Amino acid sequence: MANKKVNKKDIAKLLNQWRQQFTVLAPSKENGVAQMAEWDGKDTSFLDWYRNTVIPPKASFLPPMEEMFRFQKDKEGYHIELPPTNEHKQLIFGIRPCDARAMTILDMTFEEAYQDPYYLSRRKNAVLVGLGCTNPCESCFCTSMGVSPTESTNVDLMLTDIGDQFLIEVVTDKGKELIAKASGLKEATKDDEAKAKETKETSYNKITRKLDTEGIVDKLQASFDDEGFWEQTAAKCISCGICTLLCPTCYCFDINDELVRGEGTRFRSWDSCGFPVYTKMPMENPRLEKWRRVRQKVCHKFEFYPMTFNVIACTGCGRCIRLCPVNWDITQVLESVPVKTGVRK
Amino acid sequence: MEQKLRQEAKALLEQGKVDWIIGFEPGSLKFTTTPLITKDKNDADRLVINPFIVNNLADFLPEIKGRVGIVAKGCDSRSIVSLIQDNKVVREDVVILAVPCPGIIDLSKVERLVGKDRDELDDVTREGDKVIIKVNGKKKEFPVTEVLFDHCLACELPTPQEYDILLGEPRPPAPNLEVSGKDIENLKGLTPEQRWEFWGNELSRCIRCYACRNVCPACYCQRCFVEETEPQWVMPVPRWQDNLLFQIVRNIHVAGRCTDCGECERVCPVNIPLRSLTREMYDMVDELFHFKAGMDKEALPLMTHYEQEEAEDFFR
Amino acid sequence: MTATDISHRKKFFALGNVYLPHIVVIEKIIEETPGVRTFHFNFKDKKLGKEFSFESGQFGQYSVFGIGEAPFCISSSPTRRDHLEFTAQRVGRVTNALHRLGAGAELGFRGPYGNSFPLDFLKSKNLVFVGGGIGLAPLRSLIWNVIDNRNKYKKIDIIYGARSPADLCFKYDLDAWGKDKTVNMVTTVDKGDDTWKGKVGVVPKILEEVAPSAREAVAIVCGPPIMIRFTFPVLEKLGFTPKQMLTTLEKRMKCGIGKCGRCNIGNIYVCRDGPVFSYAQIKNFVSSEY
Amino acid sequence: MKQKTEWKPKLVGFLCKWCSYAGADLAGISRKKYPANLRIIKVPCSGRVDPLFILKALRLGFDGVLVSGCHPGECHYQTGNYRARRRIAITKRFLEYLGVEPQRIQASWVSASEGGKFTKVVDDVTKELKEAGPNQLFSERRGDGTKTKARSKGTTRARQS
Repeated sequence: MANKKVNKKDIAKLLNQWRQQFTVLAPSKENGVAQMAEWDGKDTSFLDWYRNTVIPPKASFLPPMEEMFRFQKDKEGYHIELPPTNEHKQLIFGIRPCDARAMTILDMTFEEAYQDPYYLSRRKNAVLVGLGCTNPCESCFCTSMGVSPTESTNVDLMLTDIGDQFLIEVVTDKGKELIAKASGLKEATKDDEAKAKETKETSYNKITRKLDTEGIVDKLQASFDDEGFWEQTAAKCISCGICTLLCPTCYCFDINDELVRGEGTRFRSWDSCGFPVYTKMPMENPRLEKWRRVRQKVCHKFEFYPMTFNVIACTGCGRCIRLCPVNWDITQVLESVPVKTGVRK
Repeated sequence: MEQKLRQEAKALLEQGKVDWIIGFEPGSLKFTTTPLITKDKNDADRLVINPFIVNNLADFLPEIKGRVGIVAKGCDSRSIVSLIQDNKVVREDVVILAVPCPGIIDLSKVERLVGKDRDELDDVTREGDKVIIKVNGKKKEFPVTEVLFDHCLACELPTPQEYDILLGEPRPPAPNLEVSGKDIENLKGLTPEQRWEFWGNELSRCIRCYACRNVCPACYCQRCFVEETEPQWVMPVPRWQDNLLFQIVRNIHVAGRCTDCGECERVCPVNIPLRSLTREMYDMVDELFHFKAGMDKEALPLMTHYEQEEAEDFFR
Repeated sequence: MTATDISHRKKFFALGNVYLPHIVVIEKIIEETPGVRTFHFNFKDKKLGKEFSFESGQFGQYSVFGIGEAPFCISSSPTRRDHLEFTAQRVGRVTNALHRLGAGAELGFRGPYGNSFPLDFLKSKNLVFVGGGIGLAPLRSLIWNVIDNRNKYKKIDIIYGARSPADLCFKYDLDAWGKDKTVNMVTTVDKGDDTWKGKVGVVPKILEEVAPSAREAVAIVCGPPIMIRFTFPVLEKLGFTPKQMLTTLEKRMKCGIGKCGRCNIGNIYVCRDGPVFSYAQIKNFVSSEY
Repeated sequence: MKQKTEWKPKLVGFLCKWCSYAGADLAGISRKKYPANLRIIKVPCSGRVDPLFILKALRLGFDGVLVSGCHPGECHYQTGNYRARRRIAITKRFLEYLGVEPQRIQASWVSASEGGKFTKVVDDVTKELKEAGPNQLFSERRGDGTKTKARSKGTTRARQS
């Protein structure tokens, strides 16, 4: 399908058309915290201020907390009931390429072996409309992680800024359907395509933070038992959950029950490998020391995930760097991994 | 000041007077610094003092083994004193390198002032009572009070009282409580229902990352009540009721140890105005018990001490 | 390695949702030692009970509704299916709640999860079981399995120990195996009492004394981590190769299916890729955090 | 004739075992009537009461919390009640600042011989709690982040990216 274009001032119109069928989520900034929230039908000011969200879009698929099921006890014993299914379809408008790639990375875990019904049903019903970055942050390093700030790989439709308009690339069949149902779009001209190409190149070059991940798996493997290195790396970490909870590719979760006056609920909620209680068993804790937890965080993304899925679980969105209370910088850490010859053991 | 700090730090390590130096080094983003925790005397040359040394380094003291030379602004020094009072830190094991602090620049305020994100700014410099912000090649000048952290505006102790080495000239305190206390005053103007709703709203954004707790030097418990499972006091899910319960009890638990360093509010990734809780508690403790955390090394900790007659009005 | 292929594993999900538990009923509770109880249970829905199958070494996630879930291996043998069993030590939130329950109480159960002891590999071999304390639970499932198919296996040695005579679990089994002429049963305690007539000494030491031959043998080890770590070197001394040593590991688990993230050792998830591992595998783990 | 049952506040009382708990006992023995809406939790000393207990009781839906210990100077452990006084004082004031009705946090000194005083305390507290009404602090009807716009100060650019 040929590419389309839309006037920036017609974005509200376009979103309202999609709103007939979808719950449209768009960048929103209540209380100063940017996140994907249900679009109000009017406000498109995010087109001016939006760079990326604080809360990653994974929250729409793996929410900070969700009901897994409810349970009740009566004379016959316990009864289990699934929460009312959330069949409504989500359209995420404006997802950045780094975060879209993160969704693809999360899919691997949730589809692998046992399927995760909660995540996958939301994922199946959702469409992602990407919006290319033209003003990336200082902390962004997507290009080092194999993601271009304007790439269309992991979305259904991709928008690229071409001045007063957006060029719309139709990426998937879902995207095709979206376009088919939308009016007011024009065919993109050769000139538009050229402009988009230019935007993409300019944006790409705006990413200045670089990280060399060549051979990172081997490097980390060789340094895994280098306690001194990990202790030094972890020294300033305060073991909070910001970098993990707000990471678009982190998915670890906790499961907890609550029983209130005979009505029970089992919740799933975000959890972090940075917390000491995360691995705590009654008698022992394999990751009691801070450096072990920091090592787990780094290695899970850059060593274990590649070993299992052949892809690094980091997209260079830079949230962990921007939001860290102590400016613990993953790019610096990875660059300081000692180069060791010979494989461990 | 920076040069002196580097020399002193290096000398302390060289002479074996300390095992560790904790200070600040340049961060990886514009206008940031990052804690430097080192045993290596060569690292001393990386130490900096500038208007962006945000962290309260006292937070690291209880977990570090050995003797420590620590860079401390006034507020940090109060946290250190508080830790000494609580027997979490031994006075003889710390060498306090005191920084007379003219206030730290709150980049969020700068962003709001100029309508740009911090990484879009060319430069932010302080010159006396002014701050000069360069954006798109243009210079803008503001009174520095417009960009300092609220807790800095309220600062009662710019220069540490308790120190071993003083870096630079002491600065007298000049708290501006009117400006720094505006948020709390506004809140007090609301009805109780509105206030409760306000806090419920604010805490509904909490993701339970516990950065506020972990960055707090007063929160040094090995195991926090939120992590207890027998009984489970608070559900470990980010739901506003449980978030609020956590935050209320955390505030009560650090009453008398909170020095109003403002770190909890600064680090909150979802902008919960936590200082409007901590500062009110700080003032309340002062009003009821005439106690200010970390001001007097000899004072007994607030909750281990009492007067015969105090705060009795509501007892039946 | 890539993620473990689980396509051959039986999927026994409630409503097709891997996280939903089935309801099971506690039929009987046996006090093994102070603080350790074995729970006999069956599916509330008898039909489901018939459909359910598992293998020795697999585990389940058990819910005390309103309190939470905890993983325990199924400690009964698949060859004895009038009921299922698991054994729990009272150590945390869920196990405290479990110990407050009586017969007739309902639990949630999901599983079976994890891999199992490789019966094909064990066939026609001499088997050396080395257990300590409550670590006998997963071994016990296999031991009964093997005894019920006695002609498929050769010699059986069982070396089991606990801190004191009072801490010995499954005394009824120990008795039965002691009487079984086809089994060499050795029981030991770290510290005996007036009535104790068995061996005294920690398990690795007694293992060295008993000195089972490594020829065509496999050792299956389970106990507290400290015992496991000291047992492997003894076995190596006796001539066992890392491939001839099996164990089952324990970690904190929430999901049981390799998603929630906490039970990993390197890129291995104990819940999904284990819990049964050979020492050869463990030695190859990128992490020494086992 | 049908009568609408009057709403009775649920009150939890943390009573020191050396004094107030015995006082409550005495009130019971001497058949003094006090409202049956009080759930008593015996504590070794009023100083044992962590403000967390108070908050947890409110979270669970109790309409009020009463902490009762020995008169100043009479603590079995010398200073427990003084420490309790500091804690409860800041808890009460702090919660008031947050918008909690002040009636919900109550404290008293009741000795083992003051059965009558105990009855009166419970009566008075109950009356005050009736004024305050049912505790809906943690119910979804209030403070639901999705329904109302907050007046937060973090308005414009902070943390947008």
